[in-house]
Amino acid sequence: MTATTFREARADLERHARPVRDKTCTAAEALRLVEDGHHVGIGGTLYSRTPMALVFELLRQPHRGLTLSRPLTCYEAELLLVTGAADRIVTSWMGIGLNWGLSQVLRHYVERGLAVYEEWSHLGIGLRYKAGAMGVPYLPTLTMLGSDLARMDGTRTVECPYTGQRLLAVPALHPDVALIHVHRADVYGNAQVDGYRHMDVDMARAARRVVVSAEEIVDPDVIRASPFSTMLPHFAVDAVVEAPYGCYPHECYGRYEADTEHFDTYVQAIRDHGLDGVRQYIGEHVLGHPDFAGFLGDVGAARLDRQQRRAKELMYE
Amino acid sequence: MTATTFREARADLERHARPVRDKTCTAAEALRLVEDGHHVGIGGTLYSRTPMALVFELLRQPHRGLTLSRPLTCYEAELLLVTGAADRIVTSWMGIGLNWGLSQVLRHYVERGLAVYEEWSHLGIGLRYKAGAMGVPYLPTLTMLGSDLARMDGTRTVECPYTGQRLLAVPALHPDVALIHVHRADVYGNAQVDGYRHMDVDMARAARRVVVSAEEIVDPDVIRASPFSTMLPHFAVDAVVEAPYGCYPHECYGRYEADTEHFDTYVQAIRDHGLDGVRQYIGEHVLGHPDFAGFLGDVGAARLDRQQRRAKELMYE
Amino acid sequence: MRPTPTEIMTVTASRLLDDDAVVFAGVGIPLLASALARRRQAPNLTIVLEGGIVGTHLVPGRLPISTNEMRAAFGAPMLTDITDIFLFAQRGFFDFGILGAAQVDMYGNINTSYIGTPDAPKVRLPGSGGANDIISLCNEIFIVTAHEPRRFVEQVDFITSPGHLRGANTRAESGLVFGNVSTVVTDLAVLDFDPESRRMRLRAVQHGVPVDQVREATGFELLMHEPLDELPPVDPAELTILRDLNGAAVGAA
Amino acid sequence: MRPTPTEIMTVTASRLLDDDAVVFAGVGIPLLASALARRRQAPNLTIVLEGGIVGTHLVPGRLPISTNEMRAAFGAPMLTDITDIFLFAQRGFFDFGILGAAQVDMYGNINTSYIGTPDAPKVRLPGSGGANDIISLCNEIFIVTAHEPRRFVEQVDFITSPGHLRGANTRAESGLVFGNVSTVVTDLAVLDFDPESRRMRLRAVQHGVPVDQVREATGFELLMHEPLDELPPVDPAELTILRDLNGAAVGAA
Repeated sequence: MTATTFREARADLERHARPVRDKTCTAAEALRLVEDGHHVGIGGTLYSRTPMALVFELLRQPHRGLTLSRPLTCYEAELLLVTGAADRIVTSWMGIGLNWGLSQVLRHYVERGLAVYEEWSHLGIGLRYKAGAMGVPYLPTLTMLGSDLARMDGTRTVECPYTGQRLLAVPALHPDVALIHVHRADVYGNAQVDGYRHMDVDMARAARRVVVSAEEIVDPDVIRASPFSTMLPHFAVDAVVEAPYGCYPHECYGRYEADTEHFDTYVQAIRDHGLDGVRQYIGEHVLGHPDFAGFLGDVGAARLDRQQRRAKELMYE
Repeated sequence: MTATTFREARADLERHARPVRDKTCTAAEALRLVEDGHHVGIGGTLYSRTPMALVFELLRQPHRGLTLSRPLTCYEAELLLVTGAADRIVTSWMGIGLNWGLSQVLRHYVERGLAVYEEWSHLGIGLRYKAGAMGVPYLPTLTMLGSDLARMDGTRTVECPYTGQRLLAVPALHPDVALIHVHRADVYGNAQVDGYRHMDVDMARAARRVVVSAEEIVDPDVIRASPFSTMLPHFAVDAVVEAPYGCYPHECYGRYEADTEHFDTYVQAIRDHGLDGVRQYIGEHVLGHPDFAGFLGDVGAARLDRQQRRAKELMYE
Repeated sequence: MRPTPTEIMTVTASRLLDDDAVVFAGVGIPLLASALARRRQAPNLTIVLEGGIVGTHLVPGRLPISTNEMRAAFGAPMLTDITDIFLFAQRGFFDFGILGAAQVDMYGNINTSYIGTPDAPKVRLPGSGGANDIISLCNEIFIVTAHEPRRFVEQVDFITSPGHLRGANTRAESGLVFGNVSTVVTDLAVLDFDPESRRMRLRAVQHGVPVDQVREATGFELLMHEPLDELPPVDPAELTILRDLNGAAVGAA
Repeated sequence: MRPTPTEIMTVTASRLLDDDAVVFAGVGIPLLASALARRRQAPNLTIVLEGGIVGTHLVPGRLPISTNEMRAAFGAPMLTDITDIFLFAQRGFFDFGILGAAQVDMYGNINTSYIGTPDAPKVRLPGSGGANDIISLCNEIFIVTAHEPRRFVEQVDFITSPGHLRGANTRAESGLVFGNVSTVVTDLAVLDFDPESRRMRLRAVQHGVPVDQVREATGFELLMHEPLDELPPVDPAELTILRDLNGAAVGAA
């Protein structure tokens, strides 16, 4: 299940300093934290606040044997399966979204035994991160009990010492590296989001190393003016990458809506060309550019503006 | 330890509706939810965001046998001990504050066996509320292990089924009624705070019934404009009481600082007159007025304005 | 203006939702049914979504496709995070849970993981998402799905989301002491569970649907409730609201 | 400008705090020591307070009396809640914890609950607050307290906050596998613990303090570290900063 125990994760953290120092760097520099065989937690969920600029950078690197975890997994994992970087997905659901049908990439890899999909319930995976974030080796819960998910995942049950209640023990999960996108951060890594937090807080606090990409790098005084919006403190962050539109084509709450037409094109390429459609996508949109800004340049300001406008319309004010 | 088990607390909640309906009422009406023998959770901590308007109303009622719980307990509990309403305090620390020395009221009642102080560590009590809020009968933790607190509280240890790690099992705590003060709420009970949340979220979600007092009752659209500031949803709230300056003489983050001179006077009365000093305080400030507004009228606008000014100076902008 | 099978089951599900209640809705039909209920008998129904949304108001024609996107949050008085919203469910705050099913068996167990076995899957389905949690943690659970023999099987290939497990008291014995999987809503019928055996039984047929058609669409022996009711047809007003809500965003849902 | 005993131990404690570290400070002397360290050798020290404050900047003359009031939050880049801040500690984010003690014994166990027994208390003290959690969960723990025989006892009446429990490996055996209670700072000395027995031993005396004075102020047999150091005196610059920080708010602390 989990490679790093809570004691190892704590020992690692005790040895590791993440001080109040400038941590800004490029995505390529930050991604050096990822090594072959690592468990990489990808923040956000489905097509909301996915750290796409960081994922695209990860695709440029020649990694093997990665495990990916996420609450709900979208096409970013498909890309990492097809390049051969990842061969294990720990999640509760995988597809593009309700309107785009089954993930044919997932089917290809899992049904042939080329990759493993380790399935937990949504809360199950949330409590795995939470146990990790809390610094305990497990948390008790009523969910997943009796299901085949609990059986497949090799979970154990515990009995409450006060009530005798049978509970599922969900084991802590400590990603080696967590990739998180936020609305703003200062150079030290104090990071704020304006919308859903998804499971990012627990994932990052459970992880051994944390890379944050941000729509904007702001002055520390901006952070201090609204300290209750701060999702992660500097001492939970290793690297800060400036990445405007860093979730595109996924959404960033209040900034831009997901570009579902981009998904349509991607899914059509798979329908037409199978895995080669995915390879073409990666070639064109990822490897065809030196960095994420190059991809965004291709997308074009008009389309990004449109997505931004659509987001503004959904703000309740 | 806890009278209500997590199963009873859930069964109670399943039978109990708290719909999107107008829940505004007076403090006296709201406090009808409290019955003799109840466990009353008092929100805030020490002298921060104490629901003082609700506590003062509780003091006007002829209750007996109440248990009070709080993260850190200030003089509100002294008042309820002296009237004879409460005879058990569940907390991690009790006094007025560092500058005012030991609580002589606590000493009087506990050293003579007239009341019980059930002591948990700060995190211990936090996790008791959190277990209750999460709907599980216990949570595992590394704190309190080995201490006499764990022994006195009758806690049990558990072993992690994955790692063998020994952990303390902290039992869920479900207050019968939680009293919570917030900055603003709508009539349905959607409640927002602008500052420290203390342990209020978990306390309220663990409790069977919840009374919210608010500095302001606002239009639901005000709440909807900043939904991430919402601390409690309407379905976790039974009654909403409008109570401007409802924490005075304690502080309400960003609104008014604690009036430490008021504490000085109170403590001096105890030095001079022992428990009679407390009785005089209650007579003058609580029973001498029909409601909390009467008390505030006595305090006077000039003094309230001063506390408000002091709070504004501490806002980092 | 004839209702589609999807519309029939959406309307039927919506009618189960009482006013003043809190419903934890999955995206798609469950969300549509909940939104419809708010415009009909349950104006004060609170819709909760797994993205952390409490009391979403929704914009007709711009319904969300996922429960974690901006659209899902419009007008909500409270937004929190995913894990937190399921912890509300675990505490018992949510009166109803509604969810779909790729495959359901005679004990109301749901499979959204594998067609075939985990070792040799014929089809790897997307997985549980929040379905396992909704069915394990909400107070009363409604399942909404199209009535086809391939969906209604005697035993699911894999229990993603536990209904009554192997019947009788096996659900409670597993530790799932809360939550009653009470009702299955389809385009052909409404079904409940025998109080002793917890086997699925036919409670009512949709308007004009013969019992035999339900039996034929069910891949196991269906118990019969006595008496058996026939549901009223979809009201044109219900259909108008539903299509207005749906707009162009979710297509035929 | 002679330092008071309280100022001597505050300055000594402050010197233990490294730059770039995170310190979980109790209110009073621990907070003052941390604030002083930030103005001297540790400008990038992050001060965490149990109210949920990460990185408080503090206003000289308006230091907080509690760790849960507005003053404690000034200029902090992050504010969260009480339970959450202790969960950060449990995960291992906090390099240092500093706390005071009403009574401490030869294994570094702290009593802030009872003078006398729980059944027949002579004095009911305020209780743990966050002390038990800080000592159980931070990576390295410093205790700061006045050196008096009634405070330094062979065995505390009640273990509110566990040091090395009954010595040797008993702390780890209780389940407290993390956190090293390393140092006790007083107005007379700095003490540490024998690596085997975990009994307290004298490491260094304050400037000009004879060893016998430390022995006499200690209510149990004190082990001696070899060699024994003498600490440098309080620097006037340290004192100036400390008094500026203190202002009128905390009085003599």
